[in-house]
Amino acid sequence: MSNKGYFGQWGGAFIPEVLFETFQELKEAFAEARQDEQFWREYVNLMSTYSCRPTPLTFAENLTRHFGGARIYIKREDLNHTGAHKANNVMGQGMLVKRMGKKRVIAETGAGQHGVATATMAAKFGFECTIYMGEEDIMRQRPNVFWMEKLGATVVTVTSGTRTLKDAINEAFRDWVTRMDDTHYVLGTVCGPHPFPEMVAWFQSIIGQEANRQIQEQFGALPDRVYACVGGGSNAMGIFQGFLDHPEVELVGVEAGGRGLDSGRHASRLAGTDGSAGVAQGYKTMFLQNDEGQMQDTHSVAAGLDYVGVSPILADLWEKGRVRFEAATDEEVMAALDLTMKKEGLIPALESSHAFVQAFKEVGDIETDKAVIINMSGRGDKDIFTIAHAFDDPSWKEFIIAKGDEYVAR
Amino acid sequence: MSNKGYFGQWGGAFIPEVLFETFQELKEAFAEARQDEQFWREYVNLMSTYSCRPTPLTFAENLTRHFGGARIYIKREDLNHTGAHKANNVMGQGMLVKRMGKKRVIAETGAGQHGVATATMAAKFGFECTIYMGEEDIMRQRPNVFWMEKLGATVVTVTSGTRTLKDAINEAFRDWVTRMDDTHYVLGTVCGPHPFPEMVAWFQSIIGQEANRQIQEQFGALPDRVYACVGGGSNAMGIFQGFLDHPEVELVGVEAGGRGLDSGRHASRLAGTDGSAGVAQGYKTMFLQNDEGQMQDTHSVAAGLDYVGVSPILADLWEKGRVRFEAATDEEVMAALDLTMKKEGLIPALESSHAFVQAFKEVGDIETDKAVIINMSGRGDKDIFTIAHAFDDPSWKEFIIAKGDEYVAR
Amino acid sequence: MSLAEDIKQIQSKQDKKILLMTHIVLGYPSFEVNRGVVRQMVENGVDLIEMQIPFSEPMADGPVIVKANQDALENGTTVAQCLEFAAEITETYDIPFLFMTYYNILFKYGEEDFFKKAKKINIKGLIVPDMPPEEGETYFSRARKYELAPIMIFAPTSTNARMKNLAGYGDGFIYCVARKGVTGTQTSFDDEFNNYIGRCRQATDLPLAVGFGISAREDVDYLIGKADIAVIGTKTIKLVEKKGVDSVGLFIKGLRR
Amino acid sequence: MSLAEDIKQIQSKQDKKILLMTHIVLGYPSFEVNRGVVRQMVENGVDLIEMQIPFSEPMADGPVIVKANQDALENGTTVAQCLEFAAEITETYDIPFLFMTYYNILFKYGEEDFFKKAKKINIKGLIVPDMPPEEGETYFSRARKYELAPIMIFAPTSTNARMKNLAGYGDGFIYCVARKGVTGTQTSFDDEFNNYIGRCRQATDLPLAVGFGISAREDVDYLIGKADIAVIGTKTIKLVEKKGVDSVGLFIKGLRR
Ligand SMILES: Cc1ncc(COP(=O)(O)O)c(C=O)c1O
Ligand SMILES: Cc1ncc(COP(=O)(O)O)c(C=O)c1O
Repeated sequence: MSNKGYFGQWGGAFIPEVLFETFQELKEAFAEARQDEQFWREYVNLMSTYSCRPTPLTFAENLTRHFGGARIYIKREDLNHTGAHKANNVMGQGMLVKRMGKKRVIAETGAGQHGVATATMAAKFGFECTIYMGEEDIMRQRPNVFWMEKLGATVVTVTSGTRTLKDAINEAFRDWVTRMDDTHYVLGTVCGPHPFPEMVAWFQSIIGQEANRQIQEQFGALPDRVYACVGGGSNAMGIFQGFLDHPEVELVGVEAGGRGLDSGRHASRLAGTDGSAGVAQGYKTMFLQNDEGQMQDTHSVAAGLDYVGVSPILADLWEKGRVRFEAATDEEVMAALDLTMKKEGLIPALESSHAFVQAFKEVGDIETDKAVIINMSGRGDKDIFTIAHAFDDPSWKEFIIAKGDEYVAR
Repeated sequence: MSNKGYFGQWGGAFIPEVLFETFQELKEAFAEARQDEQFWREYVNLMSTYSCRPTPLTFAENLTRHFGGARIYIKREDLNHTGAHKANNVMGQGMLVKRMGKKRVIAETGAGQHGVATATMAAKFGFECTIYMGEEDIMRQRPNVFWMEKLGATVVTVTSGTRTLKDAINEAFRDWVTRMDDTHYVLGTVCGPHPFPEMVAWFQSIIGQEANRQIQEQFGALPDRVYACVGGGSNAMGIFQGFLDHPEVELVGVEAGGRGLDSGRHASRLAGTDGSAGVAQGYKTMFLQNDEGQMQDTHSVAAGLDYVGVSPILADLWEKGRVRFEAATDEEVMAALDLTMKKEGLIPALESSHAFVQAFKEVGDIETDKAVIINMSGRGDKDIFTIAHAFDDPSWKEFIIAKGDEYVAR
Repeated sequence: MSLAEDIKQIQSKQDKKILLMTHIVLGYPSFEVNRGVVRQMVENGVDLIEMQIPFSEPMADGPVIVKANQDALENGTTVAQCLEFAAEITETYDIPFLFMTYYNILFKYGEEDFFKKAKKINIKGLIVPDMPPEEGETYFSRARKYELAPIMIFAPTSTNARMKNLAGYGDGFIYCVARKGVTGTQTSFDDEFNNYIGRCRQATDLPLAVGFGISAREDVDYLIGKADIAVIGTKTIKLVEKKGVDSVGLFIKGLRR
Repeated sequence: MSLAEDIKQIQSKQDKKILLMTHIVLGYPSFEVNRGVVRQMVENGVDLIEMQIPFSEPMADGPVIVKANQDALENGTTVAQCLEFAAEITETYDIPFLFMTYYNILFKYGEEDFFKKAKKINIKGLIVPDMPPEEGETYFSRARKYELAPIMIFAPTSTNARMKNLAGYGDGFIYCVARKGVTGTQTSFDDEFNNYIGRCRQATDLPLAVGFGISAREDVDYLIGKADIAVIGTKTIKLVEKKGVDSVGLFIKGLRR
């Protein structure tokens, strides 16, 4: 990585001048923290007393038997406090904010997980907190909005653009350029201008460090493949970093295939051929955009993967052939989720279920004395409205109708 | 504890003859498991790879500062897989079921946590699973019903009696007397006929073992007081067992005060004066019943505390003065929940919030160089419908009305 | 006269191939209806009647009786009323009456007082499905003291040894639960049942009553020679619900040739 | 003639106390309206016009311009159409026109091609708020090559050293963002602002344009003597939305005595 935050040809910091000094300060604070071994120790301590780190690595015995191939291990980021890996990044940035002496945090959120995590961190650290969330995502992830508000955060509905994650990011930047003095923008994934990709990747690397140690303890060797879903790419980068130095471990990133790669209704920037290089939201990466550089409307059943860009670090690893990219369709995702619930009693988030899809496609063809790891980035509780809807659950619908009537009646 | 499962004058096994042999078998299996050190080791291993044990002990810095008294530590059972301490008991019983060679499990559930935990365990162990749940609780805890079904369990709505937990227990027994050969009844709390109280207490003792070790590591001494909510009493017994041998640690059980101890609308069997000795649901304890022995309709905002009986072990510890009992009203519970969310970024279940209420009442009066532990038995996500309702959240209502309309329209 | 003696007398005097015991839930749908039903039963030859004192947690009962318990309580039925009604009935009719209920009813009334009272109003025995011998030290000694037959229950899951043990606590007759499960579902009388009832017979000299799922003449016929008493439970409750009090007589008459 | 020369000429020739630069979003609400608005502006004395090529992610813009960008794109506005329209306009009017847009528009068009094209259609400068010098090696060398002024942006958060550094990359004029935040909200001209504009003046010899929140004659007046160009952005867009194209002329005329 160069001084300017490039990974191969990807990354950089295409930021408005008004934020220049803010980024200088952030880069310095981050560089100092990174130098300071005490900082990382405190971070690990915080994550192990406030969240549940190390999160377990679970051997999925039934799924392994079901597919009859390599042993399937699942890294349980769902057991983090607030229910996803997002907590790692957020608590780390919270510590940095404290170091910088700022008093207010803002964040964008798609699935709502990053918003809940940020609101939680803000409560814990005593920061004021505003969360930007696209109107469409609010509809998909209403429970998370409720919790953010109860945690004391202000949730701002973003109605511009496609009303999803990218627009929430724009809106957060608009807030930041107004209040950079007391405010830190807690970006939720390994995207955005330098130093965000590097910083978020650093905090998330705790996943991979643990997973590497755990798989060796439990399985006795490194895994053959590691699967992670890729929205912005933070959970994927988190776990991949534990295995990047081991070329024999194949790393597989799974993007949102939506209605299918040829449907135009997906969010696959690297898998498939619809992505192209571009510069937006402050960094250079592969975007889903038209020929003139206008960002496209993406689609995924998983709000957290429904994003036009992707981590510049992953774009680089993709270009270099170090990470293979695949896509999982909405339909495949629902089937994998169903199987995982019934076989293992685990409820992966819709985002995470994408990683399960690809692993399920491949694992039967890998020798039984090998292992793979699936990163379960979060739990599916948050997705109840989407999942119940997708499964077309009649008694859930009845329940909601009755509740609605009850509220109308008053 | 006598051979017949008495704790002082409380306990016993008032079971129909048809279950006599089943209980013999269960007692033997349990006694063997208990003898077998390997069994406990496997249990701990399962809980640390499938759930997230040891669960953290979190220092609540902001709450401590807010009340200005003893240091508040929170035992994080909410971070268990499925979101509550119920997982401990259920996974333990699952291991026993496997040992006994049975293929089907049944359970009652009130808050739905035990039902979800049991459905999860059944998926993991490959058991068939039926969950009995009172109609009123189904209305209060609909998301949990959805997840149980998706995990492969059959959820049976119980419409007899008061349509809450006690009736679900009766219904589960009715199933059990029909299919005891292949079926184990996974009772969810430290109640019911011997050996259930002892068995559930044993599995839950993992909480107290960890908490004792953790508080000494983090605080350097034992706590002054330990607070836990008491429905059936399993989370309380779980954590109390870590400190029972230390008379200097005061143990405080917090029951559901509902609309107030004089309102007749509560579920306080030991706090207050409404409880009296009785025999029902297979065991002898303090029940909320009328003069003729008919069980009363109890009330609590927390479905998991809304139960007529209480652990015979706790009844004994109460009688002996080892555990102090208090009650928290619905109103106090909502306030404590709100404060805990905003100050610490933690969302305790409504049940758990009862323990927070009592700790908050007392902690300011304890010296600052002392510590207390609150057992956070579960997370509040499951309670979204109840909590949003209780906080009278307008945007939540709008959302539900809109969703309902959407479903009606189709 | 003790219940055992009563039964012997009925058996010998009337030369019946099998006795009939029926079941009512006190206060359901009302004591008035109970009164009519008992009359129909007695007049049509029922030999013993068990009267269930309703309890809020009837754990061993099936849906029909559960609902009857619940409705009775919702109608305001009290234990005191049940005892009063029982006193009236035992005065009126000259067959043995038993109480069926759950242990908490005795416990809260006061075990000693309950036995005393039951004895006083000429109740002959008690069926308490959640009172196993292990829990019954005072219960069984009081039953002896007040000469009220503690009816023991055999189940298909009981081992031979267990049956012997249970029989030692019992008096009057043994209630043999025909199958696993709760009251109110049909039992299939097959080899397994025959084997079971044979085991029951081996375990005790007390008369055997068979209950759970007996609802028609064929069931009663089948039990002749195997058991001493056929117990009709849920069936008459359903009958009264559907066809009213007056239908009971004909039904009872039809159960035996 | 370069933009810097243009500006000098305008300043000297017309002896204006301050120049006016206005802003339009191409394709919003339509090119037809753009055409009318530009005419009104030029005829009423506007000195420079920045034409924003719409982008789907206008990160540095406020709600009014964001919506304009979005609506323009929804109307089907393409970069190609914008370039064509710009060519027509620069042909028609004899004042300097600039492009304002985000970097991805250039990047996808091809940076070299974009500069070449812009030069060809007589565009005088480029305002690209997400192009800092650190990212602009090729951008700035191409700007020099094609003699298109890369308008540098100063912000109140820029240090003196940073301003000097930025000025070194710039040409034509410096765009001084009047305050923190995005386009479209009122700026309060106070001591802090004066101090800031003083620092800007110190940092460069290039003319200073002040933008963000300039919407009335008082604002323009206030800038006289402090800055060389007053930039009217959001205000005219709102004006056209509310009162139509013809209201622009009067408004512009009223901005300067
Ligand atoms: C559970 C979960 N997994 C994955 C993602 C995708 O983000 P990333 O690719 O940064 O891990 C999200 C985003 O919200 C998420 O909530
Ligand atoms: C989170 C939680 N806490 C507490 C309880 C009460 O049960 P117990 O007293 O057995 O811990 C329940 C019961 O469902 C529960 O879900």
